[in-house]
Amino acid sequence: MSTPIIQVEGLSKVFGGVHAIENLSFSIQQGHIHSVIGPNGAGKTTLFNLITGIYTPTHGDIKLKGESIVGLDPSQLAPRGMCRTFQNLQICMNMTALENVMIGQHLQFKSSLLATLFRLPCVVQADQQAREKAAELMDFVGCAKYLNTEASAMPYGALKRLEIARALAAKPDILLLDEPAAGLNGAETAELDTLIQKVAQSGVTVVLVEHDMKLVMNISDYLLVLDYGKKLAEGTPEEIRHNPDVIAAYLGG
Amino acid sequence: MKTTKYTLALTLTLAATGVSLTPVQAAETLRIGAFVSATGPASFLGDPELKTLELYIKEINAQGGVLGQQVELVHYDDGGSAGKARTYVNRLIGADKVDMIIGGSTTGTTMAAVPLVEQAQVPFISMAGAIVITDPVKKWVFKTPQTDRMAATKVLQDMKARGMTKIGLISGTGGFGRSGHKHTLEVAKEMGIEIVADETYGPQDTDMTAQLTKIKSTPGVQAVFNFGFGQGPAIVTKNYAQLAIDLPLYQSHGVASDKYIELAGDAAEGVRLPASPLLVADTLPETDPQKPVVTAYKAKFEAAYNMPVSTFGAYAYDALMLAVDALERAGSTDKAKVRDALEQTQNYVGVTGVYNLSAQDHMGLDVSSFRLLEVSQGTWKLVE
Amino acid sequence: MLAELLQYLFTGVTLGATYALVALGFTLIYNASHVINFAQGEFLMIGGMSTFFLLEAGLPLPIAILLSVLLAGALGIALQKFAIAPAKNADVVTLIIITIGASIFLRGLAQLVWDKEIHAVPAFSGDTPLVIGGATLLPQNLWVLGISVIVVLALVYFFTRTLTGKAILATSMNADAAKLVGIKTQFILMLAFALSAILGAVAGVVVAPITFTAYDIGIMLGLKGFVAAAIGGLGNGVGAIVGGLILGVTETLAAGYISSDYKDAVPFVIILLILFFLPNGLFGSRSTERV
Amino acid sequence: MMQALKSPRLGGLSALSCVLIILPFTLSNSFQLDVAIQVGIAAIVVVGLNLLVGFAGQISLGHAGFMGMGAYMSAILSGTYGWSPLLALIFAAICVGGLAFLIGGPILRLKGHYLSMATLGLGIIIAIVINTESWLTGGPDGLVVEPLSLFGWALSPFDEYHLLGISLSGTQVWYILIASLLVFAVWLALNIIDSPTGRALRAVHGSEIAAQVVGVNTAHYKVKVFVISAVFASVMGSLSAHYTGFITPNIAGFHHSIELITMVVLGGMASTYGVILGAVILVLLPQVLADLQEFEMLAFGLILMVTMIFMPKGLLPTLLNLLNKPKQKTTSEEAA
Repeated sequence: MSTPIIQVEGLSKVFGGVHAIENLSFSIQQGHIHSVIGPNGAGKTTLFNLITGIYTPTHGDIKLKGESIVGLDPSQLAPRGMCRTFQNLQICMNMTALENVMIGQHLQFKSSLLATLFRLPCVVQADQQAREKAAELMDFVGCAKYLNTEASAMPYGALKRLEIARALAAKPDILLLDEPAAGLNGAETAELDTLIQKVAQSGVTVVLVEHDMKLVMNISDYLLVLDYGKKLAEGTPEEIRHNPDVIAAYLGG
Repeated sequence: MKTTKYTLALTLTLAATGVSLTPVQAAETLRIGAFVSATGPASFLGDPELKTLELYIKEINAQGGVLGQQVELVHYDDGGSAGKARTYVNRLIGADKVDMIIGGSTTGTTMAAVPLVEQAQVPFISMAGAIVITDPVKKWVFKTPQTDRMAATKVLQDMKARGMTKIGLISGTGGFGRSGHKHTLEVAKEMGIEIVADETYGPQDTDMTAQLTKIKSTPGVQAVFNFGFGQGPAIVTKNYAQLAIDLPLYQSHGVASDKYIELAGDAAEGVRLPASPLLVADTLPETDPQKPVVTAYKAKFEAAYNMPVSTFGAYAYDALMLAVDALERAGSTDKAKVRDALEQTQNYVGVTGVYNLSAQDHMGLDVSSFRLLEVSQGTWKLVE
Repeated sequence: MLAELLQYLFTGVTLGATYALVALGFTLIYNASHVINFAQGEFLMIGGMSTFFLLEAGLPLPIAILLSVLLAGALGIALQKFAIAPAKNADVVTLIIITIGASIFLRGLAQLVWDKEIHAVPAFSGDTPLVIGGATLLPQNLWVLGISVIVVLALVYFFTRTLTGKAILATSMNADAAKLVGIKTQFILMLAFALSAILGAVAGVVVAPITFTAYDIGIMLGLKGFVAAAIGGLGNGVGAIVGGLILGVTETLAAGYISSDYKDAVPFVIILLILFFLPNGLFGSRSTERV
Repeated sequence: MMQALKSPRLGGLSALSCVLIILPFTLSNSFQLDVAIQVGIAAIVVVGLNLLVGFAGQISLGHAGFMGMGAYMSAILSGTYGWSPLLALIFAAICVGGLAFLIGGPILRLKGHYLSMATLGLGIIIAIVINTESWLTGGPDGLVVEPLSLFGWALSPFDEYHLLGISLSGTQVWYILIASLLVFAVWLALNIIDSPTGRALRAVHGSEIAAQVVGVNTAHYKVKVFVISAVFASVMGSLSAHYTGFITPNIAGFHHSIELITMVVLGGMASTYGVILGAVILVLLPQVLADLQEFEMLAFGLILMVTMIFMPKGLLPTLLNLLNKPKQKTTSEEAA
């Protein structure tokens, strides 16, 4: 087994005396679809926020590809190959859909301020390429028909996929999806299911926080179950399904 | 599509404003332009100035106008901003085509206008204090108030006469106070008076006890001189009484109005200041040549506006009357002739003083035009 | 030496109490609607000017004050109803510009209805200074302090003991939830503006004998009140009071010990330093971003 | 080609140029030309300010401070110390940019009202320094400024110039200069907006956290745009000082800052042509309202309030929306 892409050791986060995450250790293997499940308030989103640098851990260490990333802010993690989406949509409503995806390509631009100010040919060219690439990505996630629509005019389900396109534009090695199916109907969820698998097949490690058990059990390679900030169980879908602790927690034990 | 829309929107706006900015030229009237600080931090100056101009233009017209023409007053409020003043002067010259300009309540607004009137060659009478306005002499620029330096001189002379050589100075940070501050320091040096404490307050400050406490605790202070206008000096006076500072307090001509006594109340008792004879109109000796002018202005202004006269309104009165006098002596509205007539004004009795202008002096007053007044029993008394 | 310091403190605390009252007005409105009301200073002006002119008209002081405070309250309600409520989905800056427009409008109205003169409202109980430890204090300074304390206590009582007060707090924390439990949020917002205007007018009346009053005194006092509220942390009542006192005292100490030229800059340097280290002011809630 | 004309870059710029070329022929006197120049100066400042406020969503209530610094540094260096005005202008812009860079880091970490408070404080401190150090700045009485000159060729509004056989007044030359600069500034602003940098800035406004997780160093971009807008203000402050020939601390004051931000919001945040419209209106309005005399303040306040209440997105975006609405309907019908 190679080094895990994410390794979490003894992680804790305290908010005003309350342990949102307590002494949590686990690892995520490259190429997996790895899901984090647990009841509401189990600390799933907090865990995401810790991994992606939005919160700083109270204790413990997080390693990305073997290197500690504790203390780095989110914008420093994207260059290291990590990207995410949000449970509450974080779409730039002041821009078009395409521009939102182009934001994701930010790291691939290397133009000086002077070139930008005077719009030198290299800027125009790079921009044109970015536009085409972003359009491809929108097609990939199934948002092709919204190409030049203002983000504020798009339906909720499409925005969810737009976030994924934006994250993919950053060419991540690992993608964290925070409840991508929340608020979607059955058909949309099925599309999402396919999309996530397509993403995983393209070689991107996917980490998923999700409530939709059907979706999770269907596509995950591995699961981590949280309860009150602690690890309740982990394993393959099959193992989790038969884990007595999990059954107890979920069936109100 | 978008192109036409932008063009349309922009042209429409511009066209609309272009129309409203084109003046309606009345035929056969003499146009006097004015820009004053009727609002803003210097409205203490500009408000009575504008009121005076409006009042007397009405009277002049009722009496048949000047040179057989009715006089039209075109006036703008610059709010104390030099930038706005500059634009309005441009408007007076370029759009309103006035024959003469009166204005500039403050030194800043006046100085912003100077290059424009010099270029356009329009006679201009300022109502602001600083020396720089008329020294060096600028061909088309005149002014009616005494300089701040004269006020400082008048006060320091009196201090010296009373044997005071170490004084505390407190001044406002507005244009008036800053200019007064500068000249007081210069004059004091020349006269051998030492400024041992030097404090300032902002134009909107509401309490000066801190500054006054500092002056009070400075050893050797024999008197305090406050240079400022607006509500500041009245607050200084009240704080002075509150702190029970037992030294003579002098104010500048910036508070030369009954309003000051009204605001400061009993605390003003014993305060001295240099001012035009306007405030003691009733008690002036009958022999004083200014008495009839001063009493007439005071009576007319107070009757029309139901508020006490101030020295500043008088600057506007003098400016207007000097202008009318020059126009009549020039016998035409020819700008060069009016300017020459203005420069040749001799023995003109105004409210502020008796004006004697010349090619070297575009203000025409000396220190003696200031009277030294003292507040006594709630009213002004001449100190002789 | 000590007398000097004491004098600076007396002055600073009086000044600070004034700023604190204005800052409390900011806080009330900010809490209820997340609007920074740049017209807050105008309520002080209206309190002072209206009292002066009602006195001129021959009314006794208490009645003049009462009417002025009511007038300000009505204007506060009008401001909310006609200017803030119709624009409730607007940007932060847009709302700032609307309140600036309102403040210019009220100033324009005041100079038209009343005048552009400076006026002195007589002190409530004479001008004879009291001497304490070598420093002096006017009876009116005590009025300012006393009324500030009463106002603060009344506000504390109102917010912790009355249903309406608690409703305002609930609305400020979560307007939607408040609506669900049956609180009439529009009424609550109007109430907050009215209270804030009344607060401003009370401050305006009580300081008028010291500072005088004129149609344009609101600009500077409003600005200082905003600074005080920001020092303390927007939306925090204790913060507003502490912020006001810090502002008043540093201004006076700066005038006394550093330079009266730069005394107005000192509070701004202080607020920049505070915000560099505490981006939400001294008592502002350190909210963690919800994503 | 038609497509290109519709873009804000080519279409907008050519429309703007057309208006700027036609405008002087419709103006009947030097005063109107002077007002046009002032509109131009203000417009360029707010085009820069709009990058910060409209696009990046960071409020600044202290921008007049930067303009004042530029104006005074130019005036003092060229007047008192005999520098060439152009050199002084560039040096001032570098200093103002440097200050914005140093102060931008800590200030721009603040959000919303705290940011407006901090920028307001910064502006006021600059204004107080200018007002107080009168030995250098002339204090509230103001400072006379030398005319703009380049290689010994002075550009005074009061002189006559002969260019290619055409005789022009100094004011007309100034108009040409400012109008060209306006077109140039708009071009620069559009270039920034329509680039990765511009998208990063707009993303800071739209969702700062989303921008961060895809690798946008938002702090860096906020400082960058703060510096750019400060430099715009500084350069125009310098030019305005040379043009008017006289400056007072008002140029750096709180009221001027408010005026600038009002132009941005009134005209339409995040709309480059909108803020120009805002500048046009705010410079012209006092001139139009001057005839109302004592009602001027009342009317100004009322206009400001009513416009913002009914057009919270600003004038131009609201107008364009109205014009576009019928069109959108047809496209959606077509789609359906």
